[in-house]
Amino acid sequence: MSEQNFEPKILAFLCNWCSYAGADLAGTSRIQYPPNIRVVRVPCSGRVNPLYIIKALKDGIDGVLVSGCHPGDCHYQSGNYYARRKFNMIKNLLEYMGIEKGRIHFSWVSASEGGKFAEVVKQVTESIKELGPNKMRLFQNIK
Amino acid sequence: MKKVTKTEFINFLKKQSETFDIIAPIKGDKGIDYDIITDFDKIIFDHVNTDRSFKRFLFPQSQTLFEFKEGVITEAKKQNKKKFIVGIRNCDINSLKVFDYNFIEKEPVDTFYKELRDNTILITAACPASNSTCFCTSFKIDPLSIGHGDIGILFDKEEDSFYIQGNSSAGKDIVDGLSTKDTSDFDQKKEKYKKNHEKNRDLIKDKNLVEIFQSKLEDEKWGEIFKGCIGCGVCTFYCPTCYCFDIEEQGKFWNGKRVRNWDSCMFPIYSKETTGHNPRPTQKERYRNRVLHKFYYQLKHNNEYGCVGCGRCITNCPTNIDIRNIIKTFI
Amino acid sequence: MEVKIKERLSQLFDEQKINCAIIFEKGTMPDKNAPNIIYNKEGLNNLVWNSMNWNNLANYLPKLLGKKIGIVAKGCDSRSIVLLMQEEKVKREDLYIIGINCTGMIDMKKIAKDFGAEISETIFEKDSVKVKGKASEKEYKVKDFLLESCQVCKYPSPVIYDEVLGEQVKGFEGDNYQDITEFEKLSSEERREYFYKELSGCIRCYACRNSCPSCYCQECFVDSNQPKWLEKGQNIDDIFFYHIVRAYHMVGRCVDCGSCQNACPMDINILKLTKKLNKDVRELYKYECGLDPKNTPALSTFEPDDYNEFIK
Amino acid sequence: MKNTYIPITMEVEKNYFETSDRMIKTLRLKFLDERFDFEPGQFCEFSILGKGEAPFGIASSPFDKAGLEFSINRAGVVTKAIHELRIGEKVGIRGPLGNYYPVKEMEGYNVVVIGGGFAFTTLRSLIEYMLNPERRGKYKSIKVIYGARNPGLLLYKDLLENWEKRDDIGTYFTIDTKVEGWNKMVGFVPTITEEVAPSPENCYAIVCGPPIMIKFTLPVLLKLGFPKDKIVTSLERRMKCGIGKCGRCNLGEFYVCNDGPVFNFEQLEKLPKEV
Repeated sequence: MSEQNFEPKILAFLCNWCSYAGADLAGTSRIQYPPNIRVVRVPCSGRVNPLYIIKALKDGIDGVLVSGCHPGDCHYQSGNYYARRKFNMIKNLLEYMGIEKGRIHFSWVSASEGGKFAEVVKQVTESIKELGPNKMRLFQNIK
Repeated sequence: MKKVTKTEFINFLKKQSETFDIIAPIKGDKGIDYDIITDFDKIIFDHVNTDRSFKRFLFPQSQTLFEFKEGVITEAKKQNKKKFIVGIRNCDINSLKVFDYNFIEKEPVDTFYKELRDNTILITAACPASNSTCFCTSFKIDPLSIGHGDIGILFDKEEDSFYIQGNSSAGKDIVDGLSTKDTSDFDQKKEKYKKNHEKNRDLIKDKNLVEIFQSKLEDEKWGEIFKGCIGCGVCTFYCPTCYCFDIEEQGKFWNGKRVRNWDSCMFPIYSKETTGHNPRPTQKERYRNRVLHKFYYQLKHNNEYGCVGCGRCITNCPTNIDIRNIIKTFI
Repeated sequence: MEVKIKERLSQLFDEQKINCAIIFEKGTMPDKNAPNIIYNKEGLNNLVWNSMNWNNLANYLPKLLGKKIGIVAKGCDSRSIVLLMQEEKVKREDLYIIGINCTGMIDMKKIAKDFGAEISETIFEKDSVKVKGKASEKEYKVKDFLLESCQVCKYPSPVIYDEVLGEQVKGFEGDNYQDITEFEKLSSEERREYFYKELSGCIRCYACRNSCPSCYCQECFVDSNQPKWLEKGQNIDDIFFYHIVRAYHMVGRCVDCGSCQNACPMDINILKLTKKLNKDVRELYKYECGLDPKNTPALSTFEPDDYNEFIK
Repeated sequence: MKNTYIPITMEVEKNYFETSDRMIKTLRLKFLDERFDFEPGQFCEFSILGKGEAPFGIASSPFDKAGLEFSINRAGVVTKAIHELRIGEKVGIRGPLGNYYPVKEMEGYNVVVIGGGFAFTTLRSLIEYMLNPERRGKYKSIKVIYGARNPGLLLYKDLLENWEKRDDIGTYFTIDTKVEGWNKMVGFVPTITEEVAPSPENCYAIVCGPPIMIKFTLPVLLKLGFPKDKIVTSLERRMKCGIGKCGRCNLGEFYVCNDGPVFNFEQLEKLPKEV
């Protein structure tokens, strides 16, 4: 596959209460966004174990997006606050170890923000397209 | 037997590198270890022993057993470049008795090991000195012997020369082409190096370990000797005679391969069954199993010790568990 | 110091305040001491205290749950005890902590390299060690050959103890994560290259995991097969996966004792990972683990105004 | 030379739930190109590509030459995949592995077979083998004591009924607690063994079941006067290679996969307590 028409596979963990509904809204409002994402619905962004993200990257996904409710809006009061700390750490660690910056993304999208969801997906897809295929899977070949 | 200068020997190795991958000890960041040689002047001959044993070249840490695609099984691709391992100490070469028994003599034959074994020329080198952790003489191993492996060598640093002797027919063929100097001083040289080896390292002293351990299977000392063992796999991964492996599937769904990887009896998961039941639930049982496997089970069935006295587990253990003390405890 | 520790522990055994003790014994090699768990006074005979006691003794506490334990604790051990108390793996009332003001542990691998020959004997004096080989002899200042983690140790004195032995030691006052800051300045490729080189030496013996007091899970994620997170071989992906997740599990739980790195037989610089996370936790969440049992670990709490910039 | 780790391919011919709790499925596999003979008590490595391998005792009679039967409890990754197999799908089998019940030594002896729960699989193979017209004459009386927690958990119910009707085999089927509609014995296997009290004279006892059952049955048999070398059992271990190479299944000096799985209690006594 040439660099130009590289279509990344992106795994999206969407919180059931906000982002998933947001994605739904984007769909029902017929807002166009890139078809590169594969959605996994989770009860809360706090449910996303950073292990999932690394496992996905290791198994060859090109990018990961985790999206949850805005701070303060969590259905379970504080799940997304905890999640924020976890994601910050794993993101820092991965970048530190030399995995490119644009591989993992996080966003807050509420149930009413269909437009924002489409915008986020667009941005994420573009940034991953720029990076090209996931190199973590190809670690063996960098030398 | 033949005697050649170092330059001649290096040239000899260079010639062999046309048909073989030459594996020899070189100095790395960490210490002296085997590696595939590209720069022949860097090979070290006068060290005592390498950090790791050469077992990983005959029994790789990961080995593909077969591959499958859409449910169709195909044999794994093999790299069949022959190997030529130089500078194996007598302790390590004796570990092959354990491997050969387990993988070749005992039915069915393990083809992966056999193939690598058949395609490897082993050069044993007499050991110029001993470390404080060495105890190979306990197992009737002569550190200065050049009679094991395909070819045996003795490196004399003073004269920068090698005494070289073919043992197997393949080894003899290889050695045949070399020119030689007078080798009559070999015994004298050997005697000289003998002085570097400390005596009284014999821990076993002709005792019958099978009988001893048979009566001490449930001895209460087992509860003490493993001390601060943290259950890592260092001793087993460094051990030249440990051959346990784990088989697992790699890949996704119907496409992938079945691979065997080194495993360690020190890990809790080693014998844990699906039901959650573990026959060796604590480090005590696991450690006992390791010790008995080396000094009782193998001795009984194969009449060979499962330990060669290289001392690697002692040097590398993060909590300083000393297998010598354990033998002493029970003898 | 040794005499005092022995005296105190034997008293405690007599008074039946403890029924086991975690101590260091004189090792069988000149460059090693052996951590051990003893159950009676006789076990104290081999007790030793010098600058080779790098193992983190708190590692054994979760396995001894329910017993009355006497433990000899350096600064880092005591921090691990605090951490284990926070995570309810050990109860304060079960412990009798003999704190030691630690003057730092010595890196015997480094000394061995410098010494060149095989070490046959080590003799410890107040702040130096005399290393004897077969033919030579050399004296080293402990200060100059400290372990990486001890060089920048901020808390050499125990933070929690029933009694403390030795003179008060001043902790390191500079920035203990200076090397990480430097490392971060490298480009992404350089860093990846570095870790690739370091980690490709990993033989997956899991000594780093098992020597860490914070790693006490019943079943580690590497051992789990339902779900199966990673494969067991020598594939560099899996090695990376293991080290990333191991380090990640240490977020806000690592006390910088360095026992992972010291236990590593392949000399992999594992502290480069955990220290980075410790640095981030300190910078972002103003938290250092293992100082006060009343604190909540960094990932078990939050502030509404935590760093949010990275989220769209 | 042949790569011993490659399984032969077999086809699933039949599969059905064996017990009422739907945890145990019996699979019948058909030999395709390659085939092998086996003895009662041997096991196979059942392999699902992409999931892994696991060892199971062969439950069908050695005289049933067309295929193999296994009864498999759903527990881990491989067994889950096995339960999901459909008829016609291909699976890998490596076998036959291990030793077998001492069928030759038992000739001319009485045999009492004591089984519990789903450990009855290889016992079924053994009983069918002994009941085969070719073999039946070689053994004296055969008694079967078989128990489960409730009637639904008994394996091979049709077969059990058949055996009851025969007069060359004594059957004692039991469940742990009384259930309506059950007109056979009630009680734990050790108790029933004591009641049945098979004579130790010239007799082999084959015991196979959960560890707890073996633990309590053994003293009963010893009390009845069975010599230890005539009490035979089949063991289980975590296994990987199944051919005595990978090391993990050792029980003391024996590899359960190669030297076992069938042992007598005289052998087991001399090993470290690691069952």
